[in-house]
Amino acid sequence: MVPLSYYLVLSAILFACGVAGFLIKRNIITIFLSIELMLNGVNLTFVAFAAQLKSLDGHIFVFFVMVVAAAEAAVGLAIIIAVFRTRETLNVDRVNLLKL
Amino acid sequence: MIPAVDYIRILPEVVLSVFGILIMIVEPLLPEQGPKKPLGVIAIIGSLAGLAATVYQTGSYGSAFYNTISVDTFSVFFHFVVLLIALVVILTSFEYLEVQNIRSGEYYGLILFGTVGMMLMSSAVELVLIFIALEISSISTYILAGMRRRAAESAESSLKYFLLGSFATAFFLYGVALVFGATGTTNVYGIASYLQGQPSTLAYLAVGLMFVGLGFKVASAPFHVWTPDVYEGSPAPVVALMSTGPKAAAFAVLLRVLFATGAPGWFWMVWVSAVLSMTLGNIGALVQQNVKRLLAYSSIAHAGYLLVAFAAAKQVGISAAIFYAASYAAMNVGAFAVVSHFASSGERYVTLDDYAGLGRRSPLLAAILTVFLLSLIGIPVTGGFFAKFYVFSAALQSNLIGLTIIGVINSAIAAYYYLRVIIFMYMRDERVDAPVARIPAGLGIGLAISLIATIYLGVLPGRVLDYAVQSAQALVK
Amino acid sequence: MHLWIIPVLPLAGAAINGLLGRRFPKALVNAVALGSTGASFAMALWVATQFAGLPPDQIPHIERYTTWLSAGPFSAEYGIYLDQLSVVMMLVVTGVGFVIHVYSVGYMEHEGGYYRYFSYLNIFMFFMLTLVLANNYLLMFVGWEGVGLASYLLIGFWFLKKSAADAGKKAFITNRVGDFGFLIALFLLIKHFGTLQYENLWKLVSLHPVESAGAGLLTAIGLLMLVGATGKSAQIPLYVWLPDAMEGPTPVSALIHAATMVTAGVYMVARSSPIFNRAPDAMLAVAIIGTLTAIFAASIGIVQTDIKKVLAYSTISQLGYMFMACGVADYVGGIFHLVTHAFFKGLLFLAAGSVIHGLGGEQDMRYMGGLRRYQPYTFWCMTAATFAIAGLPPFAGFFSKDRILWSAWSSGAPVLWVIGLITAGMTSFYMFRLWFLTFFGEYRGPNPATGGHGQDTDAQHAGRTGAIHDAQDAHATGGSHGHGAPHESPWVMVIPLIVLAFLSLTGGWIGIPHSLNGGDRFGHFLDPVFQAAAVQTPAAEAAVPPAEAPAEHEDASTELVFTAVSVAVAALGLLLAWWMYYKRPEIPERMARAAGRLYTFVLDKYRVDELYGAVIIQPLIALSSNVFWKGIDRGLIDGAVDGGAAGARETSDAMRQMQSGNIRSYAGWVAVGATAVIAFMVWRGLR
Amino acid sequence: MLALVLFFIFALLCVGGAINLLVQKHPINSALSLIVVMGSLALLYLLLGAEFVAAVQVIVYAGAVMVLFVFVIMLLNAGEEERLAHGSRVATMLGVPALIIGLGIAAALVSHLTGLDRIAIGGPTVMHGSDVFGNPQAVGHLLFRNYLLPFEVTSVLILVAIMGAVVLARREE
Amino acid sequence: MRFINDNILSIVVFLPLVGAILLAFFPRRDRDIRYFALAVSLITLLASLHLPWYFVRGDAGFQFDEDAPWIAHPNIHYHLGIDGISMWLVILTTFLMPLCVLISWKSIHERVKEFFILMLVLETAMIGVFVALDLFLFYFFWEATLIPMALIIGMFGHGRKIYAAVKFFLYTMIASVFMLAAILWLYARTGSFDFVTLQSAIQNGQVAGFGSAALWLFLGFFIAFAVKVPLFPVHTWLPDAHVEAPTAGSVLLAGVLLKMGTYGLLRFNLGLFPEQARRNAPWIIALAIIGIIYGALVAMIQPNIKRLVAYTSVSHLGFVVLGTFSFTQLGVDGAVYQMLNHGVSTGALFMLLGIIYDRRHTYDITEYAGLATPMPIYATFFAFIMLSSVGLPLLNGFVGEFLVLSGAFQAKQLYGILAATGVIWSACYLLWMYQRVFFGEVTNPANRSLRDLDGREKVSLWPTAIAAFVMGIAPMLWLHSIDPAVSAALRQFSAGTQVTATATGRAIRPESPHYPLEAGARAPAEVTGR
Repeated sequence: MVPLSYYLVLSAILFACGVAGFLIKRNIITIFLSIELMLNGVNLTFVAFAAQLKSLDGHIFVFFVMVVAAAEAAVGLAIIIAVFRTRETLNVDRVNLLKL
Repeated sequence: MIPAVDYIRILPEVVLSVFGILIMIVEPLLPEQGPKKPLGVIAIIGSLAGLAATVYQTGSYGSAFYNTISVDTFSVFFHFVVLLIALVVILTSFEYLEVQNIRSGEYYGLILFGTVGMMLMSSAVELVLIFIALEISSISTYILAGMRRRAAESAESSLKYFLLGSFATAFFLYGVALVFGATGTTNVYGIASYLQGQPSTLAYLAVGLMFVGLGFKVASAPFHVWTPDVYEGSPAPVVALMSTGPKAAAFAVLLRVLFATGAPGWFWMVWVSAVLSMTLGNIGALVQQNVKRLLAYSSIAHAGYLLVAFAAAKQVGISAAIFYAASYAAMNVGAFAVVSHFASSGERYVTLDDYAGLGRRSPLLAAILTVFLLSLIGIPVTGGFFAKFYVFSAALQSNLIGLTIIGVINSAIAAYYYLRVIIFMYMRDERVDAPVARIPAGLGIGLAISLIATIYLGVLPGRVLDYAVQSAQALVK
Repeated sequence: MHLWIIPVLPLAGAAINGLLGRRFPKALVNAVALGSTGASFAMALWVATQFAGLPPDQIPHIERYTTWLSAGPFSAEYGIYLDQLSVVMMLVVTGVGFVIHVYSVGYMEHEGGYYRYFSYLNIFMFFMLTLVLANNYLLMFVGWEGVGLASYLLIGFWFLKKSAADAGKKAFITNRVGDFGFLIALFLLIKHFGTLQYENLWKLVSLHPVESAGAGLLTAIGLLMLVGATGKSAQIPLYVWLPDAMEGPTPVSALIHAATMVTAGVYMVARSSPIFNRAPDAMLAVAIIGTLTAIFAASIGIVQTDIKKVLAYSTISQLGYMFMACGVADYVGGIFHLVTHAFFKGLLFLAAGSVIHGLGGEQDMRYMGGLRRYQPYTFWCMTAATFAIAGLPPFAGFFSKDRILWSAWSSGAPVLWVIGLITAGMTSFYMFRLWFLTFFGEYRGPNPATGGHGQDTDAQHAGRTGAIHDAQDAHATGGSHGHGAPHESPWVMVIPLIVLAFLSLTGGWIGIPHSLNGGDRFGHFLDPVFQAAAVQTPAAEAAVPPAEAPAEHEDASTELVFTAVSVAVAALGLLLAWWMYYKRPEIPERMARAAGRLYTFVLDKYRVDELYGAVIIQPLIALSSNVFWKGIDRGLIDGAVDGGAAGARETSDAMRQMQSGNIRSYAGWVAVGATAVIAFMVWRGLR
Repeated sequence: MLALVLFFIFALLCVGGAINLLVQKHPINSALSLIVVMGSLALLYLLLGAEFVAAVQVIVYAGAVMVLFVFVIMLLNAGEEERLAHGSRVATMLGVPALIIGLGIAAALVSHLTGLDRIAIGGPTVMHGSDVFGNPQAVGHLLFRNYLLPFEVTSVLILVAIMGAVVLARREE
Repeated sequence: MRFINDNILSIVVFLPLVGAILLAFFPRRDRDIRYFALAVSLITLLASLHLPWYFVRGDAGFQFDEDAPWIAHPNIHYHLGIDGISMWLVILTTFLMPLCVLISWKSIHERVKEFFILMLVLETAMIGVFVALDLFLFYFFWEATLIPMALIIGMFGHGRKIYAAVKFFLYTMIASVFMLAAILWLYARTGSFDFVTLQSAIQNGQVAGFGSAALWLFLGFFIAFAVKVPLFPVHTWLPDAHVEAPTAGSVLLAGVLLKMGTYGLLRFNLGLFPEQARRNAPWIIALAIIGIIYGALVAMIQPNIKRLVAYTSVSHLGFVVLGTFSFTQLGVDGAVYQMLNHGVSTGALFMLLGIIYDRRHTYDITEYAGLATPMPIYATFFAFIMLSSVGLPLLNGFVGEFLVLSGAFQAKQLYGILAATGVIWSACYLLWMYQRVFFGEVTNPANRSLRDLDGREKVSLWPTAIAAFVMGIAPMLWLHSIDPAVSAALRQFSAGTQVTATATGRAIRPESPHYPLEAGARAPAEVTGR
């Protein structure tokens, strides 16, 4: 039997790692991965709460999150490709034409 | 089984989706090199049909699909706003697409689908649906932002918008998750019933996180940083859309999340965010040379004014916010429409220097832009004036004197940079090398609509305001 | 009696000439100008006869026409107040004014802006008449300012000449300083009596006790009025404008700066006698100012070489006499001297003008002399005037001046009398000096044969002729004067001289004192005005001797003695002048050299102008331009404003650094915001 | 007891994967470590009785989506990420606040959820077949009744996504 | 007739706007445009003359009242009305407008259409400010004057026109937002923007929390108006705006816009917050007096004629503020009258400066000398107007100054004395300037052959000259209607200063000979009292 808070803390840590990844990674794709990591953290929270509340809404939500994540992945990667085409780089720090 | 009336309650969305699909079917049938006008026409018809559907909808208020959406004056109001925005944007895009050669099919399709998302955002009362609708509108705008595929700026702005957007979405989602945990439901009114009495710490935290997500969408400080870059890089008509449509929708969501659920403890959060947005937005705009960027900063500031109305909370505050959203949409779409026309191919002419002497080269265009700018300043006989006026009077009615003072001073400072544009247009020696094409029909109609809207809201705001008041009541029923 | 016609006639003349005159031929301009003034003179005479017929209880005769302005409780109206005093003034103004108009026809014949000149002159007549006929102080103030304007315009008539323009400006502004005092006096009256109408005011003032105890409301009012008077009547300290005012055409000097306008101050004091009678301190101040001015100006007049300057200072000094008289409550004497002075000083100026005219613009006495051969009529008229001003019997000046000296003595302030006497001596000295220098000895001017000029004459001409040429519709012959021998002036100029000469001879006879077995008809005529004003309470007796005092019989013998003394003094002056400037002409130079510094100091009019310049004007300009404008306006306020704007722009620039363009940093900001929000919400939640 | 052990195993796997994602230089490694995270999450889902979700997690997420990632990484043959001087100092500094967020949330939960600590979840119930509340049948039932509209709306979302992918990724002719 | 009386104000306000809209559709034939604009302004003038014609003199209340609900909530009414004070300001506006059109006939030769459209729009806004009785409506028009004026300066000005325009705009804008805040506060507490309603509500103490906020509200309004007047420390926008503005702009700016400030002070600061007004009067009066002297001194040493005249405005408007805050019948009457005078004389002065600018394109005094020789008629007009602005009796300036000063003197002798030095200063700066510009030899060859006034210019100058004269000799034509309105405005101050306070209540009988005695009958008591 596992205390709910353990799950929540775990998901929090995952989310935090995602945020950290977004901030410190330079490769666009890796950054995108960190976002996925954040989403996973959220999902865990949903599922944990669902288990606690014995309500399936959480599961449904996770399902939709996954769908959205998939869609985002498609679009996002397309965008990354487009950027790569114009800039020939995947380093975020080089993608700063627009500033100030 | 699901009653028929439920379908009426999603009729506008359905209609728009149908037209969107229609466009995608028609596009390949058109000759490769031939004019893509028909698609635009379909899109226009689509949005008009959507308007008609919305009108039809007003007959049958109520919730549908197991309380996932609720059609009330509030949502209908935003339906109208969003649809009109879409209509004007489509009209504006007519020439633009050809000038920039952007693929019309996807463009119009995405606008229509995005609009569907926005409309759903305003009518959804189930966080799942809100989330998905949000994503629809966001993703379609991400793509639209990147549609000037030859321009590195366009791609970059698209990337920035996308990455940061999903980043913020994650926060929003986390908030939702915690709400779910705290209340056991994701239905707005369900949540409301749970949040009676002493809400748990979890609820506070959840509200905070959702505010982060939505604050990003409405570009309120400190979640505004993306705005200038994205607006600068994206195609002007798309900016017209994304600076008004998703924003209005996101504000609608924010209204629902904060007020319909009776969420706790957001006041100071909103207060600070409002002050920051107004100040940072206006200060930042003071020295901008690029008109799109300038308007981006101004839109941040306007988000701030809107949040002032939020802080005012009461009925008056909500209705003021709603009215503000409407009039802001009217004037901003108009302004960007002018910008997009003047930018011409490759968006070459977007700096203030390019606007020098516009008053001589194209008096009409300049005059129209002037009206929109004056409205953004908040000069009488324009919607912007009344909008600000209501917002601040609402704030004062709930005794937010400090916030009001900060607000009015900000609006006075803001006058400077809008005035700068006017000055360049009328008081600087003209630049001959920035030609102005004659105003095409589509753009003309689009401008006319937003111009009329702006003036109408400025002279006879009575009816719209009453409607806003009703919406506010409907929201917190 | 429709008195309003009297002032309005000249106004009409002015309007016609001013608006249409530039297209008129000279004759028509003359007709309009002279016609209007002549008519108003005639009307004045008729009114005087009518007035004589009025029963005492209908005096003063008041005509009120309509309200001029009214605010709340206060109101002022257009109205005319006719009593003996204003009748006298009216007659003097219209009469002398008319004569001088006639003279001007000749004098200005060759000048440009002919119509302009006459319309100005008429405007002056209008305002002067308003001043003397007004039935309330506000209307008087209208005239008061108006004559100031007229004199500004006329002094600056040759506006191409910088000195002339400067003089005009100086006159106007100096007068303004005086008017400031007058205004404050009016405000005090309004505040405490609520009205400026003479008849109401006198009633209210009469309720008022005499302020023998020292300063009080009336004293304040009186002193402030005195300030006004010193401005208009060129008394210390505001006399400085009058000498410069000689830049104007000579007839103007005669009319405005000798006969009429400058006496407005005297008239005002006399008119306000009810107030002054109750403010002994104020009266004392009047007397002192007058006396000091008299001797001060006379001392300057002794050394001046410009004929008009001499006359100017003598005017100041004579006005001093009038103030002295008023100061010792002998208003009749003051007015009497005003009248006679109008005659002989007007004449002096006109005569001087005719001399100048005859010499083609020469004003420096050192280049005159022996003119009695060239200008016999002028000479004889001048003679009459000189004797009159010197106070030698039986000329007009004798009676008035003598009366003033006597009342000065009997007012119980002998020092006034002493100073007055000395001044009388000086007066006769410098007047005869002028007389001898101008008409006796040899002609020292440029030799007709060579047609050459002295240095200053050149300067003089440069100014004048230049003026004449450039003034619009300039007259070709303008510059042609000054060449050729001195000549007598045309009849149109000579006749006025003769008229005035006659008046300066006989003018005094209307006021022969009882001591000389005269009837003092003038005194009797005016007394009612001041009787009414005089204070009945015993307390006041001490302060103000009744105007009758000089005429009381036991004093008659003493009075005779004093008369003799003053005549003697005058004669002394005559002799001295004869000895110095006729018998031994070289003496003055030696004396001047002996006096050295002192002489130049006096010659430079005690450097008062320079003093004012250094103490008031320069500092003021420096202050305004360096401190106020450059310092506060530009530096402080605008600096703050522009600085604020710049500051905002810099803030903006600094803030843009937030927009590094780097996605990660943006995410960073979002994260910061989120952190803040989370921290805040957790804290809220735990509370 | 067993549940607790399992939880800790997979939890550590998750965290380890996440940390690894951060520290790895090459994106491909990061991607793989993310797959590890997802896999172990799937097991945790099972532990919580969310069979359907667990399945979808493995099939859709760890499967399809991540494959897409790996594919793109290969396509663009992204190399080691290089660190630039002009990179965002702010962001690197803010890596820390990110953790603060995490700790903040954690603290909040722990402080608040003292009650929830006692609520034990998951456990042996997992193993019994069909009556588990998270089985596909139950989910499906809910999904196609109460959440019909969102489900239908996702079609629009996916349509948009497809269009986007097409319009953006297609090579300019 | 009835119909006209009920709608005359709306007609007067919106005629110019209609004209402007029509003008927008005109072909760009400058000549027609000019004539049309002239016609519109003349018609407006005629229409506005209806007001004094049918104005009921004795009645101190608002007349030609129009009140229609505009917006339900917030409860905004379209409420117009005039009293003796605002009526004349309206007339002043409509009177100056045709002259402005005439004076810019030639000097504006490009973008003529825009220019006249802006002018007409501006006219509507200005008139609106004076007739609005609903605070919202007032603010509405108030803000509406801003843009046209700024554009007129910026588009048709010269030199640092943009700096001037921006400075003008921001100064006024920033100041007026404080007024907005105050208005909103009042609305939040009373639910009404109506001036009359608010006034009575405040008087009867029905406004919750008014006591604590009163000062701030007062200041809110005051700042907005003080900048517009402009009062001493915040006057620096005026010289710049004037120097760079085109002639017509300057005329309207000095003639009307500044009056909006003083009018606001009188109507709102005194009308709504009498208590605060009295409490704050001392320092405000101090500022006014500083303005009078300071403005005059700074004007005196200006090398630029137009800047000089601009500073004289600071000085003259100081008189107005002084009179207003003396709270005495004379003072306020004078203040109102002085507004009109200043409008006429300074307006005329700016027209004259414009005329010379058209010929020589410089305002630098050193460029000019001896202009009286080539341009005698011009010089005469200039002298006349100058004298009226110096305050020569029988010309308009005197009446105003005299009333203001004596009013101030009643309030506090020191005020009167200090301010009265103004009569000296005004003589100094104007005469000095006149002498430098017009007298002496023509030194600058460029001035030798200057044209004198032509017919159009004469036509545009004569009305002002005549007005100056008539206002000087027959002020009662105006005071008859001003006086009751003022006494009504001052009724709240009846506890105030001595002589007038008792008099304000009483209906005035100007031609009654004895009542000055009544006023005076109290004199001895006071004398002993002081």
